[in-house]
Amino acid sequence: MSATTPPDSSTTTPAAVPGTASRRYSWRRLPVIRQLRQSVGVQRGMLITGLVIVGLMLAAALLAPLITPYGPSQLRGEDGLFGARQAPSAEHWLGTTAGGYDVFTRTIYGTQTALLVIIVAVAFSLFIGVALGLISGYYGGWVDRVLVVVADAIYAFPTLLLAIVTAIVISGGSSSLWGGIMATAVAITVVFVPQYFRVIRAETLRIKTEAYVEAARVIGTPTLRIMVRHVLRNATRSLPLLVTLNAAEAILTLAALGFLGFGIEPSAAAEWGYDLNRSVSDVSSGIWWTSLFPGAAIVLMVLGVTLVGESLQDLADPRLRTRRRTDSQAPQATASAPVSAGGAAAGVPKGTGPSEIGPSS
Amino acid sequence: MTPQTAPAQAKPEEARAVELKQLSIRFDTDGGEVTAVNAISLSIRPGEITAIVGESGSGKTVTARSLLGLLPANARTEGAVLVDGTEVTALSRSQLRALRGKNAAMVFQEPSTALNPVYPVGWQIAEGLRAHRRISRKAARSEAVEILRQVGIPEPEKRVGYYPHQFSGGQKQRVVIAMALVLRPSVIIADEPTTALDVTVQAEILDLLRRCRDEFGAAIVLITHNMGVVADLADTVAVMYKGDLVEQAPVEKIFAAPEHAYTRRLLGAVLRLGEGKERRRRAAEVTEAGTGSEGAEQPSAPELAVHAQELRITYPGGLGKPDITAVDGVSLAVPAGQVLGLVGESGSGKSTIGRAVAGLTPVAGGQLKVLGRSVIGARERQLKRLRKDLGFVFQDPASSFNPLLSIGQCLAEPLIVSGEAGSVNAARSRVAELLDAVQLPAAFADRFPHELSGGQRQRASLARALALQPKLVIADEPTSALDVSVQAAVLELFQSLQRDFGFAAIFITHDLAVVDLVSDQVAVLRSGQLVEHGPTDDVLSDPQDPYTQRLLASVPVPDPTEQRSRRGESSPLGQ
Amino acid sequence: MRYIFVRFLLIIPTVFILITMVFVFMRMIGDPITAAQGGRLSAAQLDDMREAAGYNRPILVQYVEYLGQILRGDFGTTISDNRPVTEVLVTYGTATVELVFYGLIVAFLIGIPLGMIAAAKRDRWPDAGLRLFAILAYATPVFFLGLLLKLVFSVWLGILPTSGRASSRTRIELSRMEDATGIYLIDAIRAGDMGHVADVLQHAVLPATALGLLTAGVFLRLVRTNMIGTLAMDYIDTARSRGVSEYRLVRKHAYRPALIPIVTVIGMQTAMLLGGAVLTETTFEWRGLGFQLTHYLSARDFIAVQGIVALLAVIVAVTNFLVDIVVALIDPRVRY
Amino acid sequence: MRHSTIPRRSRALTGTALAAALLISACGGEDGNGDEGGNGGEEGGGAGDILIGTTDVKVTIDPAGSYDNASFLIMNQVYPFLLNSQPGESDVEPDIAETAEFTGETEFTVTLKEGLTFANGNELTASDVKFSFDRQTDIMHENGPAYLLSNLESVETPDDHTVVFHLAEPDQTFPQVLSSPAAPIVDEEVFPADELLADDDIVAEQAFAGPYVIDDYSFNDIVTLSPNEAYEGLLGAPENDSVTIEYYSESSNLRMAVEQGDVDIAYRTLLATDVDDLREVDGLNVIDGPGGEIRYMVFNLAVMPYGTQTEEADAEAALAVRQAVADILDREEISEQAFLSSYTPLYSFVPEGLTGANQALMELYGDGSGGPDADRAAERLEEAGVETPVELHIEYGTDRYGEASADEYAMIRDQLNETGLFDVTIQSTEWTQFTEERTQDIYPAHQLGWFPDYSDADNYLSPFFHSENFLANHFSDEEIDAALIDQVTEEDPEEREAKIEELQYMVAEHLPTLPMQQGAQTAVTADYIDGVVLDGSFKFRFGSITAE
Repeated sequence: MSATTPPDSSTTTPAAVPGTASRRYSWRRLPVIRQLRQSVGVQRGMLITGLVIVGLMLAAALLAPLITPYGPSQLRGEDGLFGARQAPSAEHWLGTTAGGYDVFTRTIYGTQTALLVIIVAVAFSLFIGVALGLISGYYGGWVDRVLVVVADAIYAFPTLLLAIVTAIVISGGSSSLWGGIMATAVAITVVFVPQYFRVIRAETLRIKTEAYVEAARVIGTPTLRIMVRHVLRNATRSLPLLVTLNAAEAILTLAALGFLGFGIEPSAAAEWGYDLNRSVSDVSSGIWWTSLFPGAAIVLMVLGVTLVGESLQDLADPRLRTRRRTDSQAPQATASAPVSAGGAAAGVPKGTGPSEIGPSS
Repeated sequence: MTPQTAPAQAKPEEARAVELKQLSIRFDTDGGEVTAVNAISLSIRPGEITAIVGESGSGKTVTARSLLGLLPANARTEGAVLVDGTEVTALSRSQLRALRGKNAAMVFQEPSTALNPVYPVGWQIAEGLRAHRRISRKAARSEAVEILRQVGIPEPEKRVGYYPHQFSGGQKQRVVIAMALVLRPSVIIADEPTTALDVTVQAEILDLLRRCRDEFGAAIVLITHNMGVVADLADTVAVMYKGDLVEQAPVEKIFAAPEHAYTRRLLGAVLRLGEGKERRRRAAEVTEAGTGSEGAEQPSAPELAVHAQELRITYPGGLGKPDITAVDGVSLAVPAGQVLGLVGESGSGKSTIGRAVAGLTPVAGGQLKVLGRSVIGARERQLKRLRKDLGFVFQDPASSFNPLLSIGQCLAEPLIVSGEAGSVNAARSRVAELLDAVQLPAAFADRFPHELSGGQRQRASLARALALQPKLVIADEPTSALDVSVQAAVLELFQSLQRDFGFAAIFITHDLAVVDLVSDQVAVLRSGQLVEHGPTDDVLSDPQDPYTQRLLASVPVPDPTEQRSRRGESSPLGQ
Repeated sequence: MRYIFVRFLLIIPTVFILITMVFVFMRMIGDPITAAQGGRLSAAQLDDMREAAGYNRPILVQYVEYLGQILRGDFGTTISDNRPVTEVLVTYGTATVELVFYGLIVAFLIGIPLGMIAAAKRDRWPDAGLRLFAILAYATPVFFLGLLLKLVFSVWLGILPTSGRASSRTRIELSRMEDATGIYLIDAIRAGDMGHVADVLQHAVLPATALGLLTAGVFLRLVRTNMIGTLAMDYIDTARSRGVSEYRLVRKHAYRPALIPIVTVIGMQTAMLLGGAVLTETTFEWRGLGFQLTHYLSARDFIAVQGIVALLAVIVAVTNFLVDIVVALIDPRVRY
Repeated sequence: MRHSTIPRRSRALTGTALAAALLISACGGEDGNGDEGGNGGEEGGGAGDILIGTTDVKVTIDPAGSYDNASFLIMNQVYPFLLNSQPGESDVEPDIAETAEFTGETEFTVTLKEGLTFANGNELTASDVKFSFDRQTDIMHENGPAYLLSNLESVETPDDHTVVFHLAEPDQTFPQVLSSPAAPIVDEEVFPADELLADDDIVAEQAFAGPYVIDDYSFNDIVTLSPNEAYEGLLGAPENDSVTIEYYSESSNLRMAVEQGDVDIAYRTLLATDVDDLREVDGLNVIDGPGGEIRYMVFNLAVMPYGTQTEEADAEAALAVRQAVADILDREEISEQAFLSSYTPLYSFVPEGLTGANQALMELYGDGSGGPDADRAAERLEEAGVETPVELHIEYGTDRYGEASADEYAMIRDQLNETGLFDVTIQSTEWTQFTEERTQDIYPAHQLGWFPDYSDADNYLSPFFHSENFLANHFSDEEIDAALIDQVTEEDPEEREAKIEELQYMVAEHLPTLPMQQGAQTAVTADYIDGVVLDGSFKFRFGSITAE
């Protein structure tokens, strides 16, 4: 009714008055699935492509021992050494590397390393970034000011340098699997915490002034309860995008560290960046298979994760969301369609512009 | 510049500025097709102001936008839309562009977003000119200056180069109107042009719109939900309800003899100043009859629920800037069991006082006692006891509930926090009682906030405020975001609850009619200072302060005849 | 003016924090003596040398000493190759600035027009294609992209040089120039030899593309999102209702407000470009700060690393400062 | 053994052209795209301007502040030495000295040639010589080579042309030290006595008295040299007009540069793959020379299996484990796969090409001809009562000894584990951390490499196997200590050679370290380039290079 009300207020439309019972815990409300059902056209295509790529990568990581003929650090088959820089053949589908490993095996096993790094890195950054952002945004004061300045300073730090230094500090320069993963993860955490911090802090600042938080304060709700139950749970809407960005950045940083020689030792695990580093000199000799596949794997993985993230962001932002074209459902059926908390109920976002106004006035 | 257009009367009777024939508009949405406008027909004569009224979702804005072909891509139109005799729906892009601005112009609701922030207003006015006429920059600029002068912008020569943020809200709306007027369109579509403005500013803008018709001869399509505005300005009224046009008639006829049931209901829900006195008298009789209602008997209840003396509240300024004083030296008192109406325009500090009483905003100076305790400098722990006895109802029903919690969980929250209930399940029966008290079905406990309508949510909000049976309720504009008919029902509920529970209340609002209805006492605020404070009847019927007088005069009365005569009395709008 | 001043002062804590962080980090990961001689000296000999160099003293003492030096304007001499840090910064800083500048040009030339096209063709196939391109630009590591570019343009087609900032002949002549700026393009133009200019530009193409594409992807997405957002604003509708043409709506009304967020992220992008420059410089033999940094880092050259990071921090902080000023110029609301 | 054609002992002065002809391996023949780069040989008349590309990183050209190949490469061209070696030789003879000889057990006397000057016109006298050596020991720079002079007690200058070095202990390697990185002669009127001089100042002051002077100097980017008219030493006047050195960071870029004719010579360090490819390229020649670099594995006698600090300390068993490793490893296989033969198997502690080198390990371990013998290892372990598989952790460093280290150690692990006698784990650590930890008894076994300070077999023995060795691997043996001192003080060259050979057999019995591979020097040149000589002195002298 008035432009001063935020977009979530659009539910005064009759269509939003529900006709069916609660569907709170339905699987359809799960994050990605909800968006998948919401999406249409190009956006749906992007989301599905992303999900398929990520799914394939997951499968590759989990089933690596079944898919690959060799182990990731295996140099020798039944007929002795594989040999280095062997062209693709029946025994070695994608050839062998400069170190005499099987390219196919290492490319597939590389997904395991990448996923481990993603999981650890995202877990760390998410936890620390969210906690700091919440505290900083909610309490304000000098803690907030100091954290903001520090976060900005870290932001100004060349990320890769930060990653290298952190990697050396964390793992003591050693290149074991877990040393490498922790080093990369912590490095990524240091780089990404400021971003989570910013987003969560901004959201907290916004939510802090929302009436329902004030309502909670008026009845004397303990601060921790407010922060967790009211602020945090509502501040998470930009997290899916950040998480996917974080994941993509984790893969790229792992690869960059490996490329610069601060990565994981080849007999400890398969790591694309390291393999790519070792293959740089092969390219000019016309040996393309040692660089192409690990490089393509990095690109594909980042592509998949980013596609998912971008689509989720698009779907969360009503300005960017494409509406579904004609549909056979009757108008009243809208009530049973999942309704996002973002308030695009019945596809009638509030009038922020001509392309968004619906049957409300 | 003298108006070139011939007076409206000179046109033949058949001339129509706007003609809608069996217009239907549907939207393709995520959830399927939604019909926004259902086969309406409407005609508007040149030089006439036609108001389209209706509640949220009635389709009035969509109808107005269709006149300019400004519908989103997912809209599908059937029927005919004729503007100045031109069929709009059949126009090509370039033809549509030629029509926009020249034949019909639009004035939007929110002046602050309708102007591009990065260009000077003169540039934006000239742009419209240059889009339709071959005209030199210099000539366009001088025309811009002229039109700004005509809409009452002081020093237009200088201010033509100002950016939008350098104007006040009312001035911005004048600029927007100037932009619409500069091309001398035959139709001006004004979509809620005064909703975002204060009452006193609203009066000025309405006057300007009237001059648009009188001096420029434009037909005006006015979209509004405010019956006072309608009575003040409109010549003809069209009432829309859920996409249908239910009634169209001259304004006097609508107010005097509404035909359609919905129109009657709409008018019946409109509050009028002065009605409160009567209701209050009746209510008082009821209370006396039923002596000894719960609230009055509380032996420990202090005499004054709220007592503020020389209250001063400041907000920290930006980096290196002085603090902003929001409330300055306000003294007021709310006796137990009574309702204080806190009135003022935006920025007057009324909400700040409410928040300070609830302990949400720190107090910078003076004294503030709530239910006998001083809240100044009190720690959260000390405030906690007090909070059990406080209820707060927020303005925006959409945001006052955590969207991720069900209504039941939200209502149980105060019970759990105060220790009265251990869990949401344990609080179930109490929640049901509360819902019942605000006339909502108990099944609503399982719904989520977004599944409720605005009015239902505000009822739930009341229920939450009352969960711990407070002695004091602060209601911050609880009805200003609601439709008229819903507003009336919620206010009625508030009054009956107040009678039943006997709590004291601070009722914050900008609407004098609402104050008149609900409060025993009134405090009028202006720029953080108390202007007038006294019993409602005295203040409203015999205002002492000139500001209160002007405030009262600015409120349009929802009665065309009376409003017309009032307008004659009050001084014509000078600057 | 006051705003500018206060904003300017904010640079100091940022740089200070970074210097401190680097100081502490560097002391945690070994010293330059071990790095240089660890492979051939005994532990006792190393200890003696560390003692002599003062690396055995408490870290706080060393830190205070270092801060004192900086305050006196003395950034020290690199440990591993005995060069004044200021000289290192000037020599390699100019190279990095030149590369980042080329990268930004590529990013602007590619990112902004494509972003506008994507926004205009929203949700149709050009949009989908452009968005995919943007994501690919982001998903491809600079070193992999560099590898592919080199493979195609240098090895296969042989039309562009593989590496370096210029051919040796050009470099020798430019280094002979008096008061050379160190920015090759400027020097080459001043030398007035079109052959040199062409040579310098040829060498810049691949590194600039490799570095710029990443940022172009970011710009593309940002422009697209912001244009779509801005096109949905009320004032666009207001202008449309005045009969302003769609082209003009995009060019005049949406473009400038949509540009503000982009200008804002340039600060962050600069930081990112400087980070990306490490990899680009290594891949393309571009002797800049990033390239030197990895070298000094493995030599544990405290002094050099601290100096370079401080400079990078200053560059980023100053860029952010300038960005704020530019935003204030574009956006009248921010002006004071 | 590509470098076996090098004459072991110096003979009479042979023409540089001849030596070069001997060293250049079969050339690619046909005229390729030699003039494409336009960098060499286009000026008629002179021998042209030579462009050399390298990936080595230079530290500083102040002799007191650097001790690395790249810096020494420049110093060799621009500073004079008292003693030096001819191209194609590894033994030293007087350079700017008239005579140089031991005049007592611990006294070495040098007389300078008459009328020596620096390029800036300053005279070069005995005082400059004394200044140069005193300066090294005074500055004792952390990156410098000063500790090579630890046996030098004092320098005396009886007159302007005579310098007398007083040593603390008798040392027959001292003449070699005088041609090492610690020994360039600098101008006392230019260099400060107690601190380093910035490179740009050295260039500006033209404080050079070697065969070349530096014309243009852009740090680690480009250095241009031109012949020094004032030089009158052993090496003679350069045969080319100028030499420009261009620095690359990626060997793949250097490879492309030489392939596309951007540089005339690529020297240090091309990857084995690249060298392998370039051998096939028309218009390019690959020149191989002996390398002084060795790769070896160090056993920490305290923490290795059965080491003195382990719970089941047993010297016999520990030795058996070391010997079993020596039996099993197949150096040839590693050389071929991991290094594409750019490193060759090393069967002793002193690399081939140096006086006194032998192949002690080949006889003692494996199948007797260099191949592996797992059965012999199994026997050895069983005899010593060692339980198999033996768990062994081997650490290697990243970067310092090349990327192929990873492949080398992956193969070592593979070869050892393949026999079933060992359960080897490997891990790499960033160089600085690695080198800090290697002396802290953390690694049971670890990788190391060695670049010689000068071309003398002792440089591969005393630093490693004396009780106070730099390895800190707890190896100590009185007999070996005595033998080490014995050979270094032996004045008769034949006798000394025999003692060195004997010493290698003694150490090979104990195996505190295990020699693995020996490096080679490689340069790739355009086929119009002549006179590139890579020899056992490990010095690359530019003066003999010509372009047609």
